[in-house]
Amino acid sequence: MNGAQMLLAAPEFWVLVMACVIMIVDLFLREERRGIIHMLAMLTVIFAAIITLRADYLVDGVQSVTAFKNSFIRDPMGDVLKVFSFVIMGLVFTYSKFYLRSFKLFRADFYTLSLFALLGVMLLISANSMLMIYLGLELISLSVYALVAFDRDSGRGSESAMKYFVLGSMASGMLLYGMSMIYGATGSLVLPDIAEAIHAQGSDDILLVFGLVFVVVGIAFKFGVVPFHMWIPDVYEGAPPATVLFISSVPKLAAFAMAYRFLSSGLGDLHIHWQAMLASLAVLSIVLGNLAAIMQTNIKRMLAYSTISHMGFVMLGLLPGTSFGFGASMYYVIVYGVMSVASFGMVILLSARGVEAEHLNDFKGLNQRNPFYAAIMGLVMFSMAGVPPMVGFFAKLMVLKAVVEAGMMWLAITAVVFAVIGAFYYLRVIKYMYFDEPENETTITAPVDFGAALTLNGIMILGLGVFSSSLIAICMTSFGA
Amino acid sequence: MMNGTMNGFLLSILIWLPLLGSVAVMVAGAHRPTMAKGLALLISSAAFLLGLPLFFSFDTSTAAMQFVELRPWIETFNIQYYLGVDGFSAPLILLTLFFGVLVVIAGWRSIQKNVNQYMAAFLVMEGLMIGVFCALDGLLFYVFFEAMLIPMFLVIGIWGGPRRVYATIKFFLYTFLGSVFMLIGLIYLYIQSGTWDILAWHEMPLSFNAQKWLFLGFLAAFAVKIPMFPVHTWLPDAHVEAPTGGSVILAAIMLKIGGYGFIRFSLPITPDASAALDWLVIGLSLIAVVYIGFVALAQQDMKKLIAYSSISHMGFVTLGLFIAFAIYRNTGGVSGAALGVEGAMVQMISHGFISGALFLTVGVLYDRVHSRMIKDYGGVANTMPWFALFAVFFLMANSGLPGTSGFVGEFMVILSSFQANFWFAFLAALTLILGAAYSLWLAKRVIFGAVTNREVQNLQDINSREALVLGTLAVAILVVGLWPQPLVDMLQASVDHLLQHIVQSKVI
Amino acid sequence: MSLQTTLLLIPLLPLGGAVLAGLFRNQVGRVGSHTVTILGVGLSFALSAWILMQQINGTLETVNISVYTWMISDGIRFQVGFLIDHLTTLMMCVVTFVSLMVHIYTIGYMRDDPGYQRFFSYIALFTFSMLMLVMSNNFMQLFFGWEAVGLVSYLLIGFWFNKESAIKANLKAFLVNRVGDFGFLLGIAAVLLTFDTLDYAEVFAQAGTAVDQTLSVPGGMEWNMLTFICVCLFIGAMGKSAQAPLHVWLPDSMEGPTPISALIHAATMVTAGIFMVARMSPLFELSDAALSFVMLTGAVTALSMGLIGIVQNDVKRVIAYSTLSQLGYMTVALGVSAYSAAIFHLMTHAFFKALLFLGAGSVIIAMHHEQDMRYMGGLRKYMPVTWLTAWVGTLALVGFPFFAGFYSKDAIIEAVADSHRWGSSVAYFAVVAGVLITAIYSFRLLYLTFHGKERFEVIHDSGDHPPSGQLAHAPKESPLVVTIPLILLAIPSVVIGWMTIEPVLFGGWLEDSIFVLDKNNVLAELGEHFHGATAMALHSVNTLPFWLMITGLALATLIYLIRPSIADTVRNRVPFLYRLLDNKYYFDEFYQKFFAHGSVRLGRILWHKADAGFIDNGMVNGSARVVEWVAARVRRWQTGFLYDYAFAMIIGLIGILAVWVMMAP
Amino acid sequence: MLTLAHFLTLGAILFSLSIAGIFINRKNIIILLMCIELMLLAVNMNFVAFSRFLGNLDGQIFVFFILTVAAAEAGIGLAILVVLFRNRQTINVAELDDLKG
Repeated sequence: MNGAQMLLAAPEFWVLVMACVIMIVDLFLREERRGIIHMLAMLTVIFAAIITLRADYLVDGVQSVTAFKNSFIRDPMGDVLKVFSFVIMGLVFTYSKFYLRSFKLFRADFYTLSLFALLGVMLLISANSMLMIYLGLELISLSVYALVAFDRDSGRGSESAMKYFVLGSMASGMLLYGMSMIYGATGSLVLPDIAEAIHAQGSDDILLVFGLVFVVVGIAFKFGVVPFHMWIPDVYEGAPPATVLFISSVPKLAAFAMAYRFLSSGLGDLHIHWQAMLASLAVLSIVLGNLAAIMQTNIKRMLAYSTISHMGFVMLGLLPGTSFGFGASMYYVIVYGVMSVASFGMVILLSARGVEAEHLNDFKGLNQRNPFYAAIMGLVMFSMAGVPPMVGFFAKLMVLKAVVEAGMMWLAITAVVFAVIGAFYYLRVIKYMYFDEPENETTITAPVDFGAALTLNGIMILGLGVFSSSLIAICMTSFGA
Repeated sequence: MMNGTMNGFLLSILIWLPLLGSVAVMVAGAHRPTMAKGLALLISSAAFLLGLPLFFSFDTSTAAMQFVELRPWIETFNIQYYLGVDGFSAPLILLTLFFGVLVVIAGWRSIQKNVNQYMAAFLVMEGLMIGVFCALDGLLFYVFFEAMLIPMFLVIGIWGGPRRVYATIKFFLYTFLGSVFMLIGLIYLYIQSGTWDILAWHEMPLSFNAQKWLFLGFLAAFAVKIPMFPVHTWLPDAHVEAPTGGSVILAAIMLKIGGYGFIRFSLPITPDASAALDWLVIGLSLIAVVYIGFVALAQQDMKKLIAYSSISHMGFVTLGLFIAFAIYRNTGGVSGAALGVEGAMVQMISHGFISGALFLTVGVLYDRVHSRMIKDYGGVANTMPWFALFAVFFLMANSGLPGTSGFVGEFMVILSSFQANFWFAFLAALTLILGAAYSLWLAKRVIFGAVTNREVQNLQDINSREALVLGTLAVAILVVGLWPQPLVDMLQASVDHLLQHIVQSKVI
Repeated sequence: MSLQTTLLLIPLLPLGGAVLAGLFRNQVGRVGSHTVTILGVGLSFALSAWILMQQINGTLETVNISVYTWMISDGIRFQVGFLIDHLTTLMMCVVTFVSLMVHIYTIGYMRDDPGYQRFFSYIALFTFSMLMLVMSNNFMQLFFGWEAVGLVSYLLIGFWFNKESAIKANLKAFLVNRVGDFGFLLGIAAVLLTFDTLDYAEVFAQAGTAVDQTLSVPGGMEWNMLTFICVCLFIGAMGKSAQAPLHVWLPDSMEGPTPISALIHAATMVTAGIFMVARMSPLFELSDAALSFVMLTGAVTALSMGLIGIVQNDVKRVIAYSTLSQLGYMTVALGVSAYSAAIFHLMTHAFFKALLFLGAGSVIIAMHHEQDMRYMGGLRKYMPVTWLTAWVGTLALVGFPFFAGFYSKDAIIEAVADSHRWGSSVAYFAVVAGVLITAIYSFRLLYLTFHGKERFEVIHDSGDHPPSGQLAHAPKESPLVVTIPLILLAIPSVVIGWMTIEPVLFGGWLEDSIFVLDKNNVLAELGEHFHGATAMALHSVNTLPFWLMITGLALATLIYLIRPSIADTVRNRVPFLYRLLDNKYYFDEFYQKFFAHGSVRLGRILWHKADAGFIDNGMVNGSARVVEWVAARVRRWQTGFLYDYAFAMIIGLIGILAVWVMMAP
Repeated sequence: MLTLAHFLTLGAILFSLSIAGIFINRKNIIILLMCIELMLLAVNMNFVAFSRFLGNLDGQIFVFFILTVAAAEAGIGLAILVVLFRNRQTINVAELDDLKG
C-alpha cells in the first residue's frame, strides 16, 4: 500500500474520518447545538464531492486506475455516481433535518449511520473484487437496518427493520453463496481476473452459471426487483421518511455500480445467460410494480411500488449489455435518485409536527395551500410517469433505445404499456393536489434551506431533462459509448 | 433587413415567448387576476403579431422548409433543436396563434379560480402546440407532443365540470398510450438512421415490414389524437368537462395535431405501408363520418354533440389524406389526390375555426345558465337575438354551407374521394344530411322555439367582449369560405411535393 | 359602366340591401330597411331588364365571363362567373320582378311584425342567392347558390321562430333539401371526374365524348356515366323543386310568412331545379334513361299532388299542392326534352302563382291570420280587388284559353303527346288528368274563399285569441302596398303567355342556352302546327284538356257552390281514398317514423350500445377495470408475513434457474 | 477420500436447510437469525473448500471477513429484535403483519 493508492481512495477516507468525527463531536454537544452536526455532515458531502471531482488520476487517456491489489477501482463512472451520491446525500440531509426536528429525532446517530452507509455506497461503487463488493454491501445494509429502526418507539419501524434485516441477510447469504461458486470456478476474487478466467475456460461451466444465478439474486435484491422486492413496500412504509429518503435513492446508485461491475466487468462473457434472467426480472417488476401501486392509498407505499417498476427499467437498460445500455441505465438510476428524493422530500414537507403525512389524502388541495410546492410535486410526478420534457422521460427514452437496439421490441412495448398504466397513479397524486379541495387550510411552511433544496431539486428534474445534454454525455462517455 | 434577421429566430420566439411568458403570468399574476389576464393578453397578442410574417413572408413557391433553425441539443444522442415550417405547418401555427389570443379573451370573466394558473396554462399550451407544428426533429416533436398533455390535463381537471377527474385522466392516459407506440417507432427510426431529423427519415428506405409496424405505431398515436373511430371516446368526455377555453383549444388545435402527424410522419415516412393499409384508415374515416354522425344526432348535451360532430368532421381529414393512395392505385396518377390532401388541410383549419366558435357559443350560454343540456334551453333567440345570429351562422358553417369555411374542405374531399371510389364519396357525402340534421336540430331545440323557462327568459344578450370573439371567428369563417385561395396557395407546393414523394416506393 | 360591373351589380345590390337591413337593423330602422332592400332589388330588376332589352335588340351576345377565382386546386379552377344568355336573362327578370313585388307587398303584410328588418334582410339575401344560382357559369357557383337559397328558405320558413310548427317545417325543409343536395354533390363530383372541369361551357363542349363512359362502382356495377350524372343532378332538382318523393317539405313550408311562400316556394326557388335541368340540357339530352326518369317523376308528382290539393282546407296548402303539381308539369316537360316549354311554364307559373299566394296572403290579413277555408266564404264583397285578381290567377292556373297558364300548360301537354320517350303515355295520362284535378281544386279554393255563405262571425268583444271562424272586426280590403303588387302580377298572368309563347317556344329565343337532339325535339314538331297565339287559344276548344278543365269547373261549381253536401257524401262513400289523400299518402308519417325517428333511434342505439356501451364501457373502462381487478389481486401477494416474502425469493431463485435452463444455449 | 464434491454437497445441504428454516419457520424470529448464521456457515464451507482445493488463500481470507460481518449482523439483528419486542411484546413471525398489501 502506498500513498498514491491512499490518495485514490481519498474521498472514502474523508467520509470515514468525518463519520467518526461527528460521532465524537456529538458527545460534547449540548442538545440545542445539534445544528453543528448537520453542518458537519453537509460539509462532509460537499468536500467529498470536491475531492472526487479533482480526479487527477485521469491522465493520458487512462480510463481507470486500481488500487489495493486491484480490489478498488477509480473510473469516471464511479466518480459520476459518487458525485451524484453526494448531491443526493446533501438533499437527504437537508430534508431529513426538518423531519428529524419535527419528530424530535434529531440525533447524531442518524448522520453517523448515514455517512457510514454513504461510505458503503462509495466502496460498492468502486469495488473491483467480490470481497469489496461484499464489504460495501454489508456496510450499507447494516447501517440501513439501524436507520430503519431509528425511531425506537415505532412499532411499524421495528417490524419493517426486522423484515428488512432477515430478507437482506438472506439475500447477502445467497450472493455470497454465488460468489463462492464463482470463486470456485475461476479461482479469483478480483473481477477482471474472473473475466479473464472465464474467457480462457469458456462460459459453460455449470458451477459458474449456478454462481451467476445467485449473484443475480443478490443484485436483484439490492435493486428490489420482483420477486425480490417484498421488503421494499414494507420498509418504505414502516421506516421514518428521513430514512426512506436515503434508502430509495443513494443505494440504488451503488446497486447499479455493483450490477455493472459484476455483470459486465466480471461476468461479461455470461451475457447470454444473464440477459434472459434480467429480462424476466425487468418485465415482472414493471408489470407488478405498476399494478400494485395503483391500489395504494399510502403515498410511501405507492412510491415503493413505483420504485420497483423504475428498477425494472434500470434492469432493461442493463440487459442489452451494450455500453449504451449501461449508460442509459446509469442515467436512469441517477435520475431516479433525484426524483425519488424530491418525492419523499414532499412527504416530509407535508408532515405536520408529530403527524406523518403519508396518505394520498394529505395531498388534497395542495395547490390552494402552496402552489409552488404543488408545482414541484407535479413536476416529480410527471417526471416519474415519463412525460416530457421532464427528466424521467429522457431516462425512459434512453433505456428504450438500448432495448430496441438490442432487438427486444416486445420488451420495449411491454414496458411502455405498463408505464402508461403506471401513469395513472402518478396522475392521481396530481388530482389530489390540483383538483380537490384541501381538507385543512393551514398553509405550508418550510425552513429556508429546505425550500431552497426542494427548488433546486425541482430545477434538476426539469433542467436535467431539457438541458440533459451534458449529463447524458457524461453517462455515455463513462462507458465509452 | 429587419425581417431577415428576425426570421432566423421567429419560430423560437413564437415558442418561447408564451412559454416564458407563462412564468411571468404565474408569478406576477398571483393574487392579482386582472394583472394575470392583462399580461396573458399582451403576450398572446404579441405572439400573434410576431407570427404574422409566417403568412406575409411565406414563400408559397417552394415545398422546402422555411424559417429554419438548427442547433444541437442532445449531441450524444444526435437530437437537434430543429425548427422549420412548410405549407402544412404554417397555417396551423397561425391558427394556434389566433386562438391563443381568443381563449384569453374568452376566459376573461368566466374563470374566477386561480386565474394566473389558468392563463399560464394556456400560454404554455400555446407555446407547446406551436412547437409541435414546427419541430423537424423527431424527438423534439415528441417532447412537445407529450408535454402538451400536461397543461391540458390540468386545465380540464382544475377548471372543469363535475366529472372532470374521470374525463381528464381518460384524456391523458388515452393519448399517452397512443403516443408511446409512436415513441418506440421513433426510436426504431433513430436506430436505423442515426438521426432524429424527420426530413431525413422521409428519404430513408425501409423494408415493408418495418414500414408496416411503424405505420401502426404512428396510427396509434395520431388516431387517438385526431381522434378516429374507435379510439375517440375520450373526446366527448374531455370536451364536456373542460372549461370553454379548454374545449376550444382541444377542438381547434389539438385534434389538428393528429392530422398534422399523419402528414408529417405516416405518409412520407411509411408511404408503402400507408398505401397498403389505406383501406383501414379510409374505412375508419368513413365510419367516423357516418356512425359518429348518427351518434351526434342522439346527443342531449350540447358540448357532447359538438364533440361528436368534431370526430365526424375529422373523419374528412383522414379520408382526404389517404384517398390519395386509392386514387393512385386506381388511376396510376395522382390527379385529384391533391384536392383531397388540400381539402384535408383546409378542413383542419376550417374545423378549427368552426368548432372553436361552437364551443365558445356554448360557453356563452353556459356562463349564463350553467347548463349544457339541450333541454334546459329553447327560444334563446327571443332574448339573445345577436347571439342567435352567431349561433345559427356557426351551426350552418358546421353543416358545411357553401360560403363558409366548413364547405371548402368537405367539398374538396368529397370531390377527391369520388375519383377513387363511388362508395367513398357516397358515404362521405352523407355528412351533408347528417351534419345538417344534428346541427340544425340543435339550433331548433336551443335557439328557436318559444321561451321555455325563466332562465332563458332572463338571459342577457352577448356583451361586446363576447361579440368581439364570436365576430372575429365569424369573419374568419367567412374569409376562408369565400377566399380560400391564399390558404390553398400556402399548401400547394408542399402538397405536390408530398404527393410526388408518397407514390414512390421506399421499400428496399 | 362596363358589362362586368353591371352583371356584378345585379346580385350585389340585393346583397348590399340585405347586409344593411340585417346587420344594421337598428341604425337603418324600419323604413330604412325596406327602402334599401327595395332600392337594391328594384335596381337589380332594372338592370336585368336592361340586359333583356339589349338581348331582344340583338346588341348583346351570350356573355360568359369569370369574375373571381375562388380557388385553384390540383389544377382545377373553382371560380365565380356569369353565363348570361337568354335563359339566364329570362330567369333574372322573373326573379327580380317577383322579388320586387314581394318586397313591396311585404311592407303591408309584415307591418306589425317585430322582425320587420330581419324579414327584408332575408328576402333581399334570397334574391342575391337566387341570382347567383341562375347567373352561374359553373357547377361550384351553382351549388353555392343552390345551398344559399336553401339557407334563406330555412331562415324564412322559420321566420316566426316561436311557432313550433314553423321551426319544425324549416328543419324539415332544409334536411329534405339536403337529401337532394347529397345527390347533387355526387353529380358534381362525377362531372369533375369525367370532364376535369366544372365550367359549363367546357363540360358541355365535351359532353359528346362522354357518352360511352361508364362509372364502375365497386360491388360489381357499371353505370353509364352520363346517366349517373344526370340522375344525381336531378335528385338535387327533386329536392329543390319538390318532386315526389322529396316533396314533403313544400306544404309544410307554408308555415312561413305568405310573401315568402309566394317568392320562394312558388315563383323562384322551387323552380331552380327546373332551371338547372334546362341549363344542363346538353347533358340530359345524351341520356334517355335519365330523361325517362325525370319525366316519370314529374308525372307522378303532377297527378298525385294535385289530388291532395282537393282535400286540403288550408288556403295556402291548397296553393302549395297546386305548386307541387305544376312543378310536376314542368318536370314532365323537361323529361320529354321540351325544355323551353318547361321554362315557359316556369315563367308563367311564377307570375300567376305569386299572384295567387299574395292574394291568399291578402285574404289571410283580412281574416286576421285565419287560413282555414272552412271559415271563410263570401269575401268577394269585402275585398273586390283581391277577389278579381284571384280569379285571374285561378284562370291562369287552370289553363283557361288566352290566360298565361293556358299557353304553357297546353304546350307541355302537346309535347308529351308527341313524345316517343319510354313511358310517355303514362306521363300523358297524368298531365291530362291533372288538368281536371287542377280545375277542381282551383275553383274549390275560389268558391270556398270568395263565394258562398260567410262562414265566419264578426264579434266585437272577443279576447286575444278568438276561436276559428270568429273575427274581431269585419274583413276589409288590404292596403295599396298589398293590392298594387296583386294588380301588377295579374297583368302578366293574363298576357305573358300570349305575348311570349312564340319567341320562347318556337322562335328560338332559348336556342343559345338549350340543346335538344333532333330526335327528341318535340317542340319543333309542335312548331309546325303553330299558327300564332290567338289561333292556338281558339283552337283549344277542340281539345281534350279544355273540356276537362270545363268539367272541373262544372264539378267544382256543383259541389262547392251549389250542393256542398255532395262533398261530404263523396267523402263518406270512399273514406279510404279520402284518408289517403288527407294524409298525403302517408309520406310524412313514413318519413317521420322511418327517417327522423329511425335515425335518432339508430343514433341512440349506436351511442348507448356501441359507443358508450361497447367501446367506452367495454373496451376502455373495461380494460381499466381489468387492470384494477388484477391489481387488487396482485396486491394481496404482499401478505405481510416474512416467510411468504422469503418464499417469494426462493421461488424467484428457482424461477431464474428455470429461465436459465430454458434459455441455455 | 473426501472430494470437493462432498464439501460442496455439505455446503448445499446447509444452505438449503437454512433457507428452508427461514420460510418454513412460522414461530420465532430467533430461529430466523440462527438460520441466517447457518447460511453464512454454508458459504464459509464452500469458500474454505474451494480455497483448499484450488490452493488459493483468497477464499479463506474472505471467510474471515464473512465471520466478522456475521458477528456485526447478529449484533444488529438482536438489537432490532429487542426494539421489536419492546414495541410489540412479541417475537412471533406470524404476528408481524402490520405492514402489508
